[in-house]
Amino acid sequence: MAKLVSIEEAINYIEDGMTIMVGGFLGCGTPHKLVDALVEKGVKNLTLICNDSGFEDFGVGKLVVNKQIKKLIASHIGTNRETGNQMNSGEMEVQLVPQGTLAEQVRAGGAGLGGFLTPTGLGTVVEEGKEKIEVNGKTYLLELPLRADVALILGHKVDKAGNIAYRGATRNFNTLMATAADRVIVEAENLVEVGELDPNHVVTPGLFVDYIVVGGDQ
Amino acid sequence: MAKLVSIEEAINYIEDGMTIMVGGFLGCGTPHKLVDALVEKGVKNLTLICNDSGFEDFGVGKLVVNKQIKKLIASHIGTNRETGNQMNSGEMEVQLVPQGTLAEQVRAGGAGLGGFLTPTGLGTVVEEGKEKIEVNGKTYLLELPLRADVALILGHKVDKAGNIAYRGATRNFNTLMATAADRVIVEAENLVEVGELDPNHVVTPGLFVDYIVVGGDQ
Amino acid sequence: MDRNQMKQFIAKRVAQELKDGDVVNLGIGLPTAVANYVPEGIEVLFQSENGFIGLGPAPEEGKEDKDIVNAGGQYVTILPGGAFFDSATSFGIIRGGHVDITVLGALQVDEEGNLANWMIPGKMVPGMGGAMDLVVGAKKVIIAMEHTVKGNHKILKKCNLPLTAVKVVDMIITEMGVMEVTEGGLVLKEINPEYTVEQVQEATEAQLTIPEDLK
Amino acid sequence: MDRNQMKQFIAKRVAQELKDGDVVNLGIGLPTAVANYVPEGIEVLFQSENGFIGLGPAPEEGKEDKDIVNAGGQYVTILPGGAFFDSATSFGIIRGGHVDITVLGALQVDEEGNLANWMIPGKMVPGMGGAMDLVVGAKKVIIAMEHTVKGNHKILKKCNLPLTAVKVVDMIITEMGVMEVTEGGLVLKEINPEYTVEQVQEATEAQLTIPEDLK
Repeated sequence: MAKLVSIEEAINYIEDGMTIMVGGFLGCGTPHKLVDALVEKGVKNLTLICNDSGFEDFGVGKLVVNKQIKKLIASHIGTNRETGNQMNSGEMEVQLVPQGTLAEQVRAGGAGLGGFLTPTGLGTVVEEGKEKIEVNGKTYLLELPLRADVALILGHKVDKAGNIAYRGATRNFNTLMATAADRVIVEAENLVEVGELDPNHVVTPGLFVDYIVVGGDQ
Repeated sequence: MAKLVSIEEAINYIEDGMTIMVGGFLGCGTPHKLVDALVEKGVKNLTLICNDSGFEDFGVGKLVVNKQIKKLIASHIGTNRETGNQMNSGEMEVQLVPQGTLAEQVRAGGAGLGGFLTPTGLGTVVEEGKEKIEVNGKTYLLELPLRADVALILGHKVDKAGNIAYRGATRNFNTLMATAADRVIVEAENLVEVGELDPNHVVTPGLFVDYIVVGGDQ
Repeated sequence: MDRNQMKQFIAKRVAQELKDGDVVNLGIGLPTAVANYVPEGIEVLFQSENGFIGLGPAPEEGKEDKDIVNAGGQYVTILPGGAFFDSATSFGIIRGGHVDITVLGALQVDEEGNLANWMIPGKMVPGMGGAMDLVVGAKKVIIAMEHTVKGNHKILKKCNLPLTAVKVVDMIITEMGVMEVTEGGLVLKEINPEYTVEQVQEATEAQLTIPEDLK
Repeated sequence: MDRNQMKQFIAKRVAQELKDGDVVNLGIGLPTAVANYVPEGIEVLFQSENGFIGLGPAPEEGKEDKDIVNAGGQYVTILPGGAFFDSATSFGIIRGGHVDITVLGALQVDEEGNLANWMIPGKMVPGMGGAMDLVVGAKKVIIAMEHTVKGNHKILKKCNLPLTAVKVVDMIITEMGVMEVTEGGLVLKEINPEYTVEQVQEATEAQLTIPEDLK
């Protein structure tokens, strides 16, 4: 059951060495206040699962610049030069994943699936080390689920039971990550009372959410 | 691009021997007017993919009673005695599938996945003939995607571009089947103009829909 | 106790297992009655696998909504704070371990925690519906049922009907008592004082372990 | 033609491939310009893989909305009739064959339709983003690019950079012409009259088939 806490308390659930997921796509839909608090707290050796590594001064890119990430699992790192630098120097391990596969891996992690078969990445470096399975004469890669210790997500309207309605293109990985972590922390742009959200418009049911922090406008 | 047609024209896309999907859960969310028109048209030897076989006089059960179904793929048939009769007499082949697996099979069919690994059904008759795959020391069944020639679904508010907003518990298999058939026909309880639906509240984007029929209240 | 009293007795005892904040899925029949006995001060969220969370009681007569039914097709309501979703999301919730407790009936259950509750060959084949996913996915699986059927054992050494799932049952609650499935077999944790241990064992094919702290 | 004119020329020609009702995904860079040349009377739906359909033009200055950006992170708009969705749905649309045409740039493309457009080892590794899914899932894959890069071939017998996908390209459109990938290799379907067949072949490592009806 979702609980309203301060940003400081929420961030305290993240410890050195943990695996975290952070929602957002090039910073759009990223819980920026939680990211800022995490930068301030300075925990290290994190494994970060995110669509991309943001920009050096915007989004999860700040965590990279602050050298808090030991391993990054993402689909795109081209907008943050520091990611490339740390990858090339060996400071940070980077695992690049096709975006659709990454989304599906997180979904599988939250939905109790042991994996899925995708045609994406066949015949490329993405297939290295992966099982190939033939179904009806077509070959697929077996991709495995992803989970995290903590997921940080952003909601546009969040009620006190943790139900989330998103706005615009901010859903991206937020809805998926909300299902796939042991602890889910949502940054609420707007906190509303239980009953204010139409149950037909809730996208992430509150049952997935552990902690709500009030983010306000960004 | 979605096209507004009459129920008669829509139903004409369904021919003897086709595989069809019909949304709904015990008739809730079932496109009843399309089902009635299909009963009237009387096409035979259909393979029907549906959560359940409804009731003898409500929902897809009418198609069973009218002996239009050669093969049924469903999770539950207990509410329609005629289904059991035709299954026992050998008139109709029935393939029973765990509900979560069925939902995921339809989703996989629509999402271009070659299959998925689920723990559901392990050690039961459900595993017969299926590949078992071990991932991180846990065994899963490999389940394959499902697709259909035509999907019949119900939408509460449908705009003329085919965008669909659902109401209440009617989403069930409708949202999934909308993605997994060569032709998708939506019965609109309420037809609205393009722009009337908030893009944040559309659940099935119109790109999935081929034909819209006006259903009105049921 | 007549059969109806028995069912209410069982449902009431099952309700004691609920903890504040639990996400709970109740099967059709006896398990549905558990909702009537949620202990005071405890708030739980009932999930309806056909597509929502926040399942509320049956509506007043005349206020039925055709779009809001439970997995048994009966008119119900949704409580404030509830949410609707599709079947893939619903079973993502179930299979993904987001349901804390599921309560289901059984045809047979055995000392290994195997469960048979979806068909009797040649007789009754309603289908498994969501049961196979529920028992595999829920964190805790409680079987709520009458201890025997027409004098025949239902709690066996080994199920002989087609299984719903293997080694999934955590607890069995009947009118006779509460049994836990452990590595070492079934442990009788609580007994209804109307019965003796001997009577319970006699009504049970599987060997029951009787702990010292039997309540 | 200067490089900017060249890009507009290519984008304009790509736009001729669009059919009424198509769902289209445009890559970042040159492909984005295709949206400016949709032929009159043709209505297409642009998909933005970060989470919506109905991608519209850039907003007026001062009307930017932080929640509505394209896959390149630039402010855009959503048209009436559009819809937002999450990344799993977005790539369900892409992988599931619901996108009719995707237009992407390339580092290299070869006569088998293999594509390399996501990394240069030891130099540039932006990541594949959504490209691998797009080229595998879209019904038609069009590569829109300048024919050569600094005088070097990009249309090869065999790609030597890490591949994005195998045998996925259907058509290559450059400032020199339009090539189709067939079982028998590359066919030059159209040529820009500013060039001769010999010039195009010289700028192409792969052998071009020249059909009788070359336009």
